[in-house]
Order: sequence, then C-alpha cells, then structure tokens
Amino acid sequence: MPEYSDKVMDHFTKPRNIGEVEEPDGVGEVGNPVCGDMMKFTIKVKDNMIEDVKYLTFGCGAAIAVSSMVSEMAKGKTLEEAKKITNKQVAEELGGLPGNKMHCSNLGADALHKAIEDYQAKAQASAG
Amino acid sequence: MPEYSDKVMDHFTKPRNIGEVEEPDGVGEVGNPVCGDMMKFTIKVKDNMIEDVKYLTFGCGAAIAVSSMVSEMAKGKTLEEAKKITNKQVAEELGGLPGNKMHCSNLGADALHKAIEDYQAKAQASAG
Amino acid sequence: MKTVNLDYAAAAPLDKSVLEAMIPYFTEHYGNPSSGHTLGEKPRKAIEKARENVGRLIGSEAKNIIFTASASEANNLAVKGLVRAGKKKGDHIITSGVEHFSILNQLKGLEKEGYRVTRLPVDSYGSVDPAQLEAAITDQTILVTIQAANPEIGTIQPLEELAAIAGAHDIPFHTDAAAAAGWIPIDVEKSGIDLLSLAGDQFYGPKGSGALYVRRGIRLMPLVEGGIQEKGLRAGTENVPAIVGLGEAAKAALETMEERAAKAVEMRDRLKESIFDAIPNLHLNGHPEKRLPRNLNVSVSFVEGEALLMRLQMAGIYVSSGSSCTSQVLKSSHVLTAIGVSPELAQGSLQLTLGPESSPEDIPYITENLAEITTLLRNMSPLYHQYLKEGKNNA
Amino acid sequence: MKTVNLDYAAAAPLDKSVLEAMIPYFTEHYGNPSSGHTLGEKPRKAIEKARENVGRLIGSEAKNIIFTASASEANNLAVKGLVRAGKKKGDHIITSGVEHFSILNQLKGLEKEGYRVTRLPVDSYGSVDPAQLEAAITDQTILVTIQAANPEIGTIQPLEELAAIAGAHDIPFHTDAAAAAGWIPIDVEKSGIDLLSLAGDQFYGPKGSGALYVRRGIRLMPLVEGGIQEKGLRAGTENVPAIVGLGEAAKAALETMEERAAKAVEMRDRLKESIFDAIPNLHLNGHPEKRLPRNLNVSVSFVEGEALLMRLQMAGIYVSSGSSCTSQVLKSSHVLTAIGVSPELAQGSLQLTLGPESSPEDIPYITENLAEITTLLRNMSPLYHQYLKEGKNNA
Ligand SMILES: Cc1ncc(COP(=O)(O)O)c(C=O)c1O
Ligand SMILES: Cc1ncc(COP(=O)(O)O)c(C=O)c1O
Repeated sequence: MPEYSDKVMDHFTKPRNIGEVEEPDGVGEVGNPVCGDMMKFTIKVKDNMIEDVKYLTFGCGAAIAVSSMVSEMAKGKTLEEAKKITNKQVAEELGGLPGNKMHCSNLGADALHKAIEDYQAKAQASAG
Repeated sequence: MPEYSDKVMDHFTKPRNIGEVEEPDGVGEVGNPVCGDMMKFTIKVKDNMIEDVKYLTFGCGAAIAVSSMVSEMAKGKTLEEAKKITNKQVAEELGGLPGNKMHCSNLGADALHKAIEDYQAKAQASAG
Repeated sequence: MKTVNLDYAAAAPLDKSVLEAMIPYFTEHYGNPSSGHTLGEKPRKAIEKARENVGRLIGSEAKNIIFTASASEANNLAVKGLVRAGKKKGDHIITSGVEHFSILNQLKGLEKEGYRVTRLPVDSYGSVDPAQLEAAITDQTILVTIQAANPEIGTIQPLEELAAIAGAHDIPFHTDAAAAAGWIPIDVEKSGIDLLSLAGDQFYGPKGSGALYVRRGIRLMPLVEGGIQEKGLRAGTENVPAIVGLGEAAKAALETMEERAAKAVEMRDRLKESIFDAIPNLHLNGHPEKRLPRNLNVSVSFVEGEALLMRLQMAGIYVSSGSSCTSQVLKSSHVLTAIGVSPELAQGSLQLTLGPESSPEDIPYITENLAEITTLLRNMSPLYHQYLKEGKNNA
Repeated sequence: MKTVNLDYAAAAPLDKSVLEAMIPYFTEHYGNPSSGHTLGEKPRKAIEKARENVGRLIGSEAKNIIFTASASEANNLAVKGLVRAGKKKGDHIITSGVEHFSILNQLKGLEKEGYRVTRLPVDSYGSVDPAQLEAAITDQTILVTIQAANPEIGTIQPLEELAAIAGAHDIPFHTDAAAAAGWIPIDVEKSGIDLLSLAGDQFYGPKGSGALYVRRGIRLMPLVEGGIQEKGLRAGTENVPAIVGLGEAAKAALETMEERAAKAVEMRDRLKESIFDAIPNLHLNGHPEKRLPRNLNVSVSFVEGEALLMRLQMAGIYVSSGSSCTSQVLKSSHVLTAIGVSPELAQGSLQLTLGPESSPEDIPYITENLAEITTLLRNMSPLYHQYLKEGKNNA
C-alpha cells in the first residue's frame, strides 16, 4: 500500500460529506473507471457561497480522501474562493500524496470546479 | 576434489616403488608441467623381464596413483606382457578415474612403454 | 486484532522444517560446492539431493534441473537463452496474453530486436485454445511459451495438448509453471514439455529459489556467464541454503500435494459460496473448475480494489487486487482485460490465495467484513448509485 | 582431527549475528515487499535499511544500489547491461588480463558479436598500469572494467587512478569489487567509480547475495526482465532474507574493517614468514604490500597443487590451488600466467585465505604439515631430482 499520511488515512477511514445534495445547483463529474477513479460532486449554492457540497467517489484511498478533503475545504467558501482551490493545495492539506497518486486520484478540485461551472452555466442560462 | 576411488587414494597416500632404479636399462618420460603431469619411469630388465621399476611423478593425485599402479603391474612381467598394459587397464585396476582425469594424468602405461622402447632401442644398438 | 492472510501468492512463511533443513548450510556446512576439498562435499551432495527432489516434483531427471534465484530468472533464461542460442532458425515466438510480466516484458524487448510475437487470445475463463496455437505456428516459429496456470485468476492451461502441438512441429515448448508447480501434478516427460520454470517460494520454499527444467538437447545461452556452475548455464557461487530449501519444499509439496490441494479447494469453495451468498453483484474470474486449488478471484461491482484492500487490511484481512491503483505500473490487470472483464470490474477485483495458516473458521469473519466494507464503499460509489437508479449493472 | 580452513575465499560460515538478523524474514516477516498491504511493510523497510548499509560500505547513496543474487550476476548486469543499453556509441571495451571469469567469459561472448576487447597486461605483481589504460582508450571505447582486487593473488589495483582516466574520457568505469569490498576502504563517489559489483558471501554475508552500484545517469538493460523490482533493473520477488543478511554483513564489515584487516594482516604475515623459513624454494605471488589483508598466495616449486591440496586435506588443512588439475576447466590459473609465473610454479600454487576461525596458534601446525608434505612430494618429483642434479631451479 502506498504510504499515506495520517491525514489521508483519517479522511479515507472517516470520509466527510458523502452523498449527493438534494436538488443540486451544480454537478461536476471527473475521471472514469478505466483509470480507476471517478468523482461526482454536487453543490448547493446560496448567496454566491457553497452552502453544501457532497460527493460520490469510485476510487482508491487517495481518491476518497481527496474528495473528502475538497468537500471540507469548499464548504462555506464563496464560488470565487472555491475556484481557487487547486489539486496541489488539496494534496498539501492532506499532508502530501504518494508520487504515483498525484495525477490520477487527485482530481477533487477539478470535480468541484466542474460543479461550480455547471452551476454558473445554469445560472447564466436562466438569467439570460 | 575429484571423487577418487579407495584404490586411487591408497596408491596416492602410499605410493609404491618411488624413485629411480640405479643404472637403469630403460628410461621413459611423458607429460610436461604445463598440462600438470609429468612422469619418469626407469626400469631394470633381466632375461626379458622387468626386474625392477621405479618412477618419479610430478602431478595430481591421479597421476601419482597411476604411476604407482603401473609400477606394481609391470614388475615381474615380461617386456611383451608389460607392453600390453594399457592406460585403460590401469584406470580399471584403480577402480576407475574421474572422467576429467582420464587423459591428462593417465599416462603411466605410456611412460612405461617408453622406458621399454628405450631399453629395446639401446639393446638393439649395442647388439647392432 | 485478528489477522487473515488471503494473499499467500505474494508470499508465504517459509515452512519450518524447510528452514531447519537450510540452517546447517549457513553455518556448519558452509563450504563452496565447487571446492576441491572436503568442505565442498556436503554442500555438493546437498545440492544434488535437492536437484533430485525438484526433478521428481515435475517428472524430470535430476540432471535436467538448473537452479536459479527466481522464476523470473528461469523465465528469462528459458526465453532469451533459447532465442540467443539460435539453434532453430526463425523469428517468431508464440505466447499467450495472460503471461507473467517476466515473460511478456522480455518478449517486448525481443520484438524491438525484430522478432515477431503472437499473443494467443484466451477465452472468458482465461484458457488458451489449442487449435489457436496450431493455427498460429509457422515455419518461422522458434518457441512456444505458455504458462501452466495463471497466478491471478487461477486458470490451468491444457498443457499436454499445447505441448503436443508444439512438439509435433518440433518447436521447443516452455511453460512458466511458477504458479502451478507444487500445486498440481506436472510431468515434463509425459507432457513433452521442453523447458519449465518454477519458484520455490510459491510452495512454501525460500525466496530467492527457482529452477529451470531444460530437456536434454535443448541449447541455451546463459544470462549470467562466468564459472561453470549449473553446467555453465548459470555462473556464480551456488546459493546452497536456498537450493536445499527448494529441494525440501519440493519434496514436501510432492508428498502432500493431494492433501494440500484438497484442503485448499474445500475452503476456497466454501469461502466462495459464503461471500457470493452474502454479497450481491460479485463475479468469479477464471475457470470455475480448472483452476489452482488455492486461488479465488472475484470482482466486486461498483467499487475499487485499493479501497477494498485498505479497508480489509484495517480488519486484518490481507488480499491483493488487479486494480490499477494497486499495481506498481498503475495499469489494471492485463489478465482481467484479456478475459474480457470490463474496466470497472477489473478495478474491483480481489485475488484471494489460501495458504498454510488459512482456516475455514475464518470464513464468517472474512464474509462479514467484506460484506460490510462493500456496502460502505458502494454507498459512496457513483457507479452504484447509477445502478440503483437505472436498475441495471453496466459492468 | 584438527581442522584449519585456509580457503575462506571459496566460502565462509555465515556470521551468527547476520543469520539471526535474517531468520525473522523467513518466517515472521515473510511478506512480499511489493505487496500493497501491511505484510509488505516490514520486509520493504528491511530492504531499504540493507540498501543504506550496502551503500555506506562503498560510499554510495542507498538508491544507487541494485541487489542481485551474486557478484557474477552483478558483473553480467554491469557489462552486458551497459553494452546492450548502448547509450554510448562504440564497440571497444577495456579490461585486464586478471579478471574473474564472470567478466572474462562475457567479454568473449561480446567479441563474438563484434565488440573489440583490450585486455590490459599486468606487471609481475598483477597490477594494471594506469598509463596503459590511458594508451588503450579510443573514441570507440564504451566501457572500462577492471577489478578492485584479485581474489587469487590478492593484488589491489590503483582504482582511483584507473577510474580517473576513464572518467576524463567520459567512459563508464566498472569495477568488480567482489574480492575487495568489505576488506579495504572503497568510496565510489571519491574515486569516480560508475559501476561496482560486490558479493555478500565474501565478507561473511549469505550466499546468494550480491549488489551492483550504478551511478545516477548510467543506463542499463536488465538481464532479468519482468516486474519493476530494483527500479526495473532486476525483476523477481526480492530475496528478503538474503538482502537483510547482506546489509547486516556490510554494516559489520564497515564497522570492523580496520580490526578485521589488521588481524588478518598480522596472521598472514606471520604465516608467510613461518612457511618461507621452513621451506626452501617458495615464491610469493601477487603484490607484497598492496594486497588483500586476508590473502596469501605462494608457489611451491617442483610439486603439483592438487597433490598438495589432497595431502593437506588429509591433515585437516583446506586450501585451494591455481593448478590445472584443481580447476574445473582443467587449465592452470590465467592470473598466474598473466603475472608471468612459469607453468611449473603455477601448478604448485596455493591460495591461502584467512577467515573468522583463523588463529595464529595454527601457524606451527600449518607450517609443519606443509613442510612435511612438500618434502614428501618433492622426493617423488622428477623436477626436484633434476634441480638437485643440475643445482638450479628452472621454475
Ligand atoms: C573478483 C570476483 N569476481 C566475481 C566473483 C564471483 O562471485 P559469485 O560466485 O558470488 O558470483 C568472485 C568470487 O569470489 C570474485 O572473487
Ligand atoms: C506465473 C508466474 N511467473 C513468474 C513469477 C515470478 O516469480 P519470481 O518473483 O519468483 O521471479 C510469478 C510470481 O508469482 C508467477 O506467478
């Protein structure tokens, strides 16, 4: 097993915010099972702020921990702040990820951004 | 160490007839130190019979045992009988020799024959 | 915490009696078998006894056994050794798509040198079809190398038929029997196998012990050139303790093969039944009957193998997986791909291999934990939620 | 009967504390270092610790150490691995005439493939002249491989100078340090050595353990292809106990090098004096000072080595010889030939190597027996009788 940090193990064993928010304002999916990781983020947005965020993850320990971490980092942030979260930051918050886990499982921020973009596209469409 | 027969070990540890007969009637030398074995046989001939035979040997265990064996086999034999002694017979009398020792160290009969030929050549010369 | 190892294919504890047999050769009988004096005698005899025992395990005369340090080395000596010896002219090699990397990777290298390689497909159980071997053979074929059994999905190949076909065309037939030797009967003579690789650590012998059977008349180029140990096919001071251990393990494996196999099969089948009863959407990988006694391989739909593995480990249960995240090269198992397992199911595969400490008493514990963990991971899996919504399994 | 082993170069008993360090890795910590679960962790860490220790012994970082099963394998991986990687273009290799067969025999093979090999001559002590290396280098030279010390005659090469010359021409420099490592200080960094082979069993580690140091940036083709163990340079399940043993032996060798060397040198020099005093017409082979601490090599005029060896063995004294009859290929030592020893004297050569159980108290016993046996064999030697008659030593 890759040598995961305590923080990763903590998020893997006790993942936060699992699931799908009801009637999501935005949905973001990344990855696919071929590469081994797939994440689906759903967000609730209120006053330009991420009021709630949940995820479903098919993937390895790192992928699960990353999803959990991203959900914690995003919650309560404004959309602009949340969009600034990078995969690198997530990995750092987790106390680092093994080298071979950096690119494949570390897609949490991308999934979050996609959910935000989805929300913004929808908002623009309904505004337009 | 090559797996020598008991007979070889017996002749190696207690070689018979070492040395040079005094005023030899025939001298035969074979081998050379490059190949690792060298034997010098000296014989005393009386009434067409090998009355005494001694040898000096530079060589491995097999070479020493072979020299000793040949000296025993030759002693008391007529020249004709002695000339019929083959290296193969010597090896058999010794209970066999390891395969890789068959050609190099098993030169005892050759040395004996050379000594006999030397005697016969001299005898012919003095007769002629 | 309870510990249940279900990954004995990766490694198994050395049999105690095997270790005991080895110990004197570390210290007391430490001599070099090539020595010209008495100190070499005991080790030399011990090696020859081991050669007898390893030969007997696979129906070979002792003198056709070459000791190596691993099955990987034996495989490399067999394949590259034969190709480089170049006795038979040609540029074509036949193998299967489910071989171990120690076969596949060298063949990739040989392809770069200009050799052509046919990788026979396998059916959904992982079996090679002898008719396809027959069809693949050309007058340029210089080697057929097909494993005896697959270590991952357990499928046993129709070795005799495959060897017979190669033999009929006068093409050397090599089999990588690392996973099979010691577990199923093998007879190189009867089966017409020309080269066979095995690994001691796969049947409770020491790590660092392997062997290659080489039929008389087959010429090989050594990988390791130097002294004339092992008939000049593998230079280097003999690893006497490892060889002694391999010999002892081979002896024990032959003597107890039926017993060991029966015990493994019984537990394996019960374990399988238990988990299939408890957990929906499991899939068996590999042949249902023609498989290694100690091997079980299942795919757990909707979840990923490393996560399973980590969770199971937290419960003291050790397994391995064909998922890409657990592989060191980050690709999911080429074996599962070859038998047509979908990418999702390949990610959720578990390889379970029984061993000396396996006990049917552990089955409830295993099943309980696997069921619980599966539920937990499925509940967070987007694939599972999709399945629940759409009511069908895409996998 | 009294037993005096003077052939510790062939084999030595495994250090007890090394064996103790190995034992848990056979049974308790039996896991596979590549395993994705906890069972692999202890073995993995143990291997990395061993890598540190082996690295430290030769002044290398841990990560540049590749474990092998022998020095022969390390030599083959170094030479063929480098040549086959073909990074540097050219067809010329430089070596010396006194290398081990695991270097010389592969070079013969490479010659058949079209590579050109220069075998540098050595002086009467067995030393390579750095100026000759300089002169031999061409723009086609892709590798220089010269041993650190000779196992038979003990001569230590001017490693730093040789490596510096190769380095100045940007040619990879490999040294076979199987006989030297653990006995004399070596620093690959300081000396600019690019590749270095060693064997654990030469400094009281286990048989079946070896290592190759590979400087960063040097590319090699693996001999054994397959899994990505050892950075992909040597496939196959790691032989954890052997590696652990190698590491422990390396640690002990580094920590006690001065002490071990001093003890060996003292006894060796006393033994030499003793036998030279007692027996006329002895000849020292190898360098009088620049030699391995535990090595003594003498030629006994007028007699042959196997006969000496057998007689000594009857007195419980074990030695080896460079005579053709004791060699498995039935040729007298190429090393003795290279240093200009006459055929007769090569046949009468004795290699004496001290070890852990060697004690100066045994010197009188050794000398007495050697003197007696020499007399006995000389008395039946035609060369000796000729010498007595002619009053001169042709040898
Ligand atoms: C200089 C040298 N190279 C290579 C070797 C071969 O070592 P191994 O038998 O461990 O392969 C030896 C053996 O003693 C040696 O002394
Ligand atoms: C079929 C097969 N071939 C080759 C190997 C490689 O064995 P080793 O790691 O001993 O080289 C294995 C390992 O388990 C195997 O199962």
